[in-house]
Amino acid sequence: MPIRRRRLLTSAAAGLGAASVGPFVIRDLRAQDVLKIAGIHDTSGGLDIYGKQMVATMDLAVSEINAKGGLLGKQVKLINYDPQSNIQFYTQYATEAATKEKVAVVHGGITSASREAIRPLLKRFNTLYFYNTLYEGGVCDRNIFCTGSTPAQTVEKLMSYVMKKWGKKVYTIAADYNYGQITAKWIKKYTQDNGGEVVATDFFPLDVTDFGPTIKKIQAAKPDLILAPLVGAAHISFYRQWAAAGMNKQIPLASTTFGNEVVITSPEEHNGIHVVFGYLEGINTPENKAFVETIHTKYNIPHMTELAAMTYHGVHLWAEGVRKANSIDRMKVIEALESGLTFAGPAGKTTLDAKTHHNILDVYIGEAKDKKFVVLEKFPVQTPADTAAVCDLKKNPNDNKQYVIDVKT
Amino acid sequence: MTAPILQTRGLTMRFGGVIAVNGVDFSLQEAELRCLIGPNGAGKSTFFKCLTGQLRPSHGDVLFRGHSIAGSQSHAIARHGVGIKTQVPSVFDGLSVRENVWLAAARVNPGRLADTMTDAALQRVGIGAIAGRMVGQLAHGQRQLVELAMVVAPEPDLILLDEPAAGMTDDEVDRLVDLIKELNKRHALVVVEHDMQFIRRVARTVTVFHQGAILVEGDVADILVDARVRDVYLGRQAA
Amino acid sequence: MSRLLPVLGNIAVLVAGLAALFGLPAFAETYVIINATIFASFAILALSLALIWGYAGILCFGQAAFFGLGGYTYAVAAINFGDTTGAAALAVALPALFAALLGYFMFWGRISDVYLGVITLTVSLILYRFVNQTAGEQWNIGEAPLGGFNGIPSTPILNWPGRPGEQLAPENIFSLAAGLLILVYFGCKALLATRFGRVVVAIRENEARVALLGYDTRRYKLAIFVVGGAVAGLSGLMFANSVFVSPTMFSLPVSGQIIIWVIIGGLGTLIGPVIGCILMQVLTNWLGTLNQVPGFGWVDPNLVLGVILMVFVLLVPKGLMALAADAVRWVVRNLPFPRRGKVPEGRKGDVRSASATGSHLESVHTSPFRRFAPPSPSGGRKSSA
Amino acid sequence: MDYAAILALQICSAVASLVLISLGLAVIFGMMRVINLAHGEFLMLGGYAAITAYNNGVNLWLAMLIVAPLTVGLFGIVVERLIIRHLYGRLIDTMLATWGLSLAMIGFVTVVFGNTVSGISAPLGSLTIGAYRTGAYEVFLVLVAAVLLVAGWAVLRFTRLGLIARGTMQNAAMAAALGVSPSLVYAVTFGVGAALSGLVGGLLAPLSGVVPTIGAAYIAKAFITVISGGAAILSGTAIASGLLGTINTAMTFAFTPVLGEVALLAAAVILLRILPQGITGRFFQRSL
Repeated sequence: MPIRRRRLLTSAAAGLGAASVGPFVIRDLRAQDVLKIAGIHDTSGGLDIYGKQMVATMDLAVSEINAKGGLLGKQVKLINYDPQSNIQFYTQYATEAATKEKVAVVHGGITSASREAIRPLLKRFNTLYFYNTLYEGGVCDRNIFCTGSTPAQTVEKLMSYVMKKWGKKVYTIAADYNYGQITAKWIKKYTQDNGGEVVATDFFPLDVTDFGPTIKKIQAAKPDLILAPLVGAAHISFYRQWAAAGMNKQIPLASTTFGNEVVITSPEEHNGIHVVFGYLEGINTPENKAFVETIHTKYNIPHMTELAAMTYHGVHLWAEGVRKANSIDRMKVIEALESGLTFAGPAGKTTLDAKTHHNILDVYIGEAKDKKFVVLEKFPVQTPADTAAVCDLKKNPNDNKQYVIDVKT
Repeated sequence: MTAPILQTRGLTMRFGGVIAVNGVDFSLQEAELRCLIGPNGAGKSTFFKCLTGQLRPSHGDVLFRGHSIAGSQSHAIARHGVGIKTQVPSVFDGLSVRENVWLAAARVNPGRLADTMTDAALQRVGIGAIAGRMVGQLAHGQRQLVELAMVVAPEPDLILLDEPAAGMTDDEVDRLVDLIKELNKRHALVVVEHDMQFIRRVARTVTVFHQGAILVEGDVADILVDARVRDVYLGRQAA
Repeated sequence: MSRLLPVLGNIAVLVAGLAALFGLPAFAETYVIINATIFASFAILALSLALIWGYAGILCFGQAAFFGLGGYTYAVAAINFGDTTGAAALAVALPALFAALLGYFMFWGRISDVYLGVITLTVSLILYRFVNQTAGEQWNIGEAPLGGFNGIPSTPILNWPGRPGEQLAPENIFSLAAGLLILVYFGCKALLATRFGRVVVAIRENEARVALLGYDTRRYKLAIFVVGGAVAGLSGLMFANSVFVSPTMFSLPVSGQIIIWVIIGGLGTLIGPVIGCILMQVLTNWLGTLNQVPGFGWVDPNLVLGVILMVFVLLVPKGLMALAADAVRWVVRNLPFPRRGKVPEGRKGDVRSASATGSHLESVHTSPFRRFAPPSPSGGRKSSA
Repeated sequence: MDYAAILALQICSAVASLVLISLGLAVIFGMMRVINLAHGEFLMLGGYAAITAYNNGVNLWLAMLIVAPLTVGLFGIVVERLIIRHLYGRLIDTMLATWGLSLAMIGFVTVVFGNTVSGISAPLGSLTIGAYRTGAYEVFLVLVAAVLLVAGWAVLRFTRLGLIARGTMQNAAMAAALGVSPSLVYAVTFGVGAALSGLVGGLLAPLSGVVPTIGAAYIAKAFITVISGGAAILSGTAIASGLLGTINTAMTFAFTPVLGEVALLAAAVILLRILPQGITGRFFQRSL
């Protein structure tokens, strides 16, 4: 109790902004005996559909680690922050986690914007950072590990698979932001590599819900297949309107982002859509089945995406690093993680690549079927070739930026 | 005869199908005092609004010292030296009496001079005692006086008063009559009023409005016994 | 006594401001300083709307447009120039210029009330839509990519004037933001005390009368609108230095949140919106950590904010400052010891409206007594005869 | 030729969609001079009501056409009693209060339903026009918009209720003169406006799905359309929707969806500059 009172006094003396945290967070008083880590995921606001499942898998991973006796003889304590889908709070919470709670590692960030908001901060405060979301690739910074898949890992496999199956004329409709723009370029590249042609590419801001005009434009262009890296709740309307026009029976569709949408849309709307991810719930292994069962029942999460699974992998990979380094010292853990550490889990075997700090992972092509994904084909051990083209942290350990990968088409 | 300070030629204001002011030819000499009477809806207030730029006349012209001001913005007309007290007191409720009057004085006079002019206007209208009160909390008659002080403070050449005596106590009306007479020594005035007692006390020449047009114009004594005026105005009011 | 109150109030604000300015960097932890920097930059934003809405009666539903423009101007210019000093100046100048154009467009078209709100809202939406779709390379301005939805994460931090590369430390950024906040606050006070300021307040009270006195109200409204735009731009600049620029700076929730701060703090005051802003920031910040407290996981920030806003509009329409003033007065009136000279009954009302913040020009002009007034197309917080 | 037909259909569809999302707001604004910023959330609530009813075994059409408007209409009456009633004549205050309501509704629905709710597929299948296919449901919505406009006109023109409503639009005291208490008129108006929003929310659910934040996608457009249209409920909304919807679709087809959206917004700004009281503030003043 005395500790807590002193805290209150100092924060009151600090004046401005003191009440922002402090007394309301129930703290473990045996502060010396726990090892704190932080998760920053949006569990309210527009992104909460992803944030909630990431918090669940992170919590599961931490409780598994603790059940086995914790790390370095200490229990791991997880501090969750909810930035409410607002970039500003990412900045505030990352600073708080790093300087006030002095956590050993921060996992979190969903959009690239949120990652780029906290990456420089965490580097400045010497706090290790794991970003567990699939994204456009190109981040090159020794303080961050990116465990999600990037377009070169997924789009290549998907394009050759679907073009073999459906045809050579591709129409791309992509979300209008970095991820969509870059993924559209990769789609164009691999379409051409497979001897096909992208007849048109349309970009949609994330809040567009009316796709009527586009659906008519697509019909005028008569493509063999649609590639749809669409993102977010508003874009789900596309799949509904596409099906309502009866087009889902006419022109097949593949996506690099159609994940949780499978729960929200109906089978008539989504059956047959092909996807590619570093993880699918339909992966048929005992580990995965147990994992899915726990998350569904214990955490009441209806469906998991790659983001949730890679968060789980990310936490375990970090724990492996700490065990190997036998320390939570940032540089020692980074060096341990760079030694080719692996974690085999629900998504298969994942290995951190020392040169790029990205994940070497198994990639799965799946098909949406009755609110689930069926795995059609597995492509093991895919390397992050896109990021590797611009980033070599072995050679340039002080690199610190996100490269825009120049896709040659 | 010298050039008039204010003249309108065929001034017309139409709202949709309603003609509120209909081809009015009106003329006012420098330093003249004119009273405007007429039944409710005769178009007096609309006439004032056309003169001060609050409404843009549909047809016709308004000349101020030979200079056309029809359709000019309110502020531009005010800058020519036209001040108006509107029918419903138009004042700043959230400000003090002094601030109200100061704003009027400060438009024409910079710095300290504005303060002096403000005090002078407050004294002249006789509201120096309530200078610190918020206007929003004053009685109707007092608000009328505040607006009067605002009109007087910048010393305009032409003063338009729309029902200045409404809501005033007898004492206040007495002071108003004196004030109007005093103002008339240097300024031209047009006064709209319903109170015939009041008209008798201040008026020399009276113009009668009826259905948007000038019915008759003449000496106050003649007008008040005019049968037509009685019919449209006094008669109707009696009924 | 009544002349002393505003002076005391100003001194109190100044002391509190200076205490934060010098106390925080010396004693507080980094995260408090970073939070406080964000609060200070938002407080400047709150002042920009407090000025044009609370004093000039111009309800701008798109104040975020100037905020975002300030941030983006700074980021793009700083990336291209290398040195940030010129970029900082531009970040204030460009929003001011934009406000001048928009203000000319609106005020010379005699647009007011809700229509003005719709136009400002729409303009901010256009900017939001535009910036949101600039992810492609064709939208690079010089060296600077606009970045679309993701914004410009590599927004450079201010450097010492003339010494590119020597960035300000977080403590310096905080001192700058807090210093600017104090400066803007007293700048607004001074501005409102001038003839210009008084005319602006008079326009809020009764625009037609101001025009009939011979003032060209459009020019005054335009001028105060430009000042508001410049102040919002300044706030955007400081925000860019404490977070980074992204299209959400232009978004409806940001515009809305400024309005909430002003309403909660008190329309027609300057200190109220600053306090409202800081309180709301602290509250939302706290809500984000609530899910760690067992039993509070269901509290949704939107739910809490929405209820607070409704409660204030319905029950505390004059805002916290007036509420606090009422409370103080109640305590004073019920003090057990006798006072020298009683307030005469007739003057009570006088005291009520004038002393909410200590100055006549700051009087709060919302009337809680108009509850059942008939609907009118203009309505709002302006009084009508 | 097919392309021209499909383009025309698309324009009709865009116009109808603006009419639908604006109508509830327009009724409340036209009659009461109240801007309901929770309008988007009323639509959202309609969507949730329809989907929840459908998932509990209610017939889809019943859920969309009866359950949704009834639920939201009743909710609207409660809101009017608790909040709006105290703020009449204070346009800005009602906007702020209803905006608070909108945030609270988003929060509340998120707490109750979470951010994930399974949608409904659009009924009626698809239509073939030459080489093109389009959702029959889209055409159905165009018809609904037309029916609502015509029905609204008929009610206002020919019924006693319409007489009272027209009276209130011109002058609130008129309702009292007709022997109806204005307070009742307002409660009913708000209820009808809310019910319309609920109906539309239910009808749009199969196309756009529902999430708690879906209202944000509608409110700005509805707000802009209603204000551009001016005070006349039906003609204002119809004309403004026609103009803005056509501009939007034309620009979308010619260029990109973003440009279509920006063109819509820019057109509204220019419109308001030229006609500061909205289209029906200048023209067609006597229309409904």
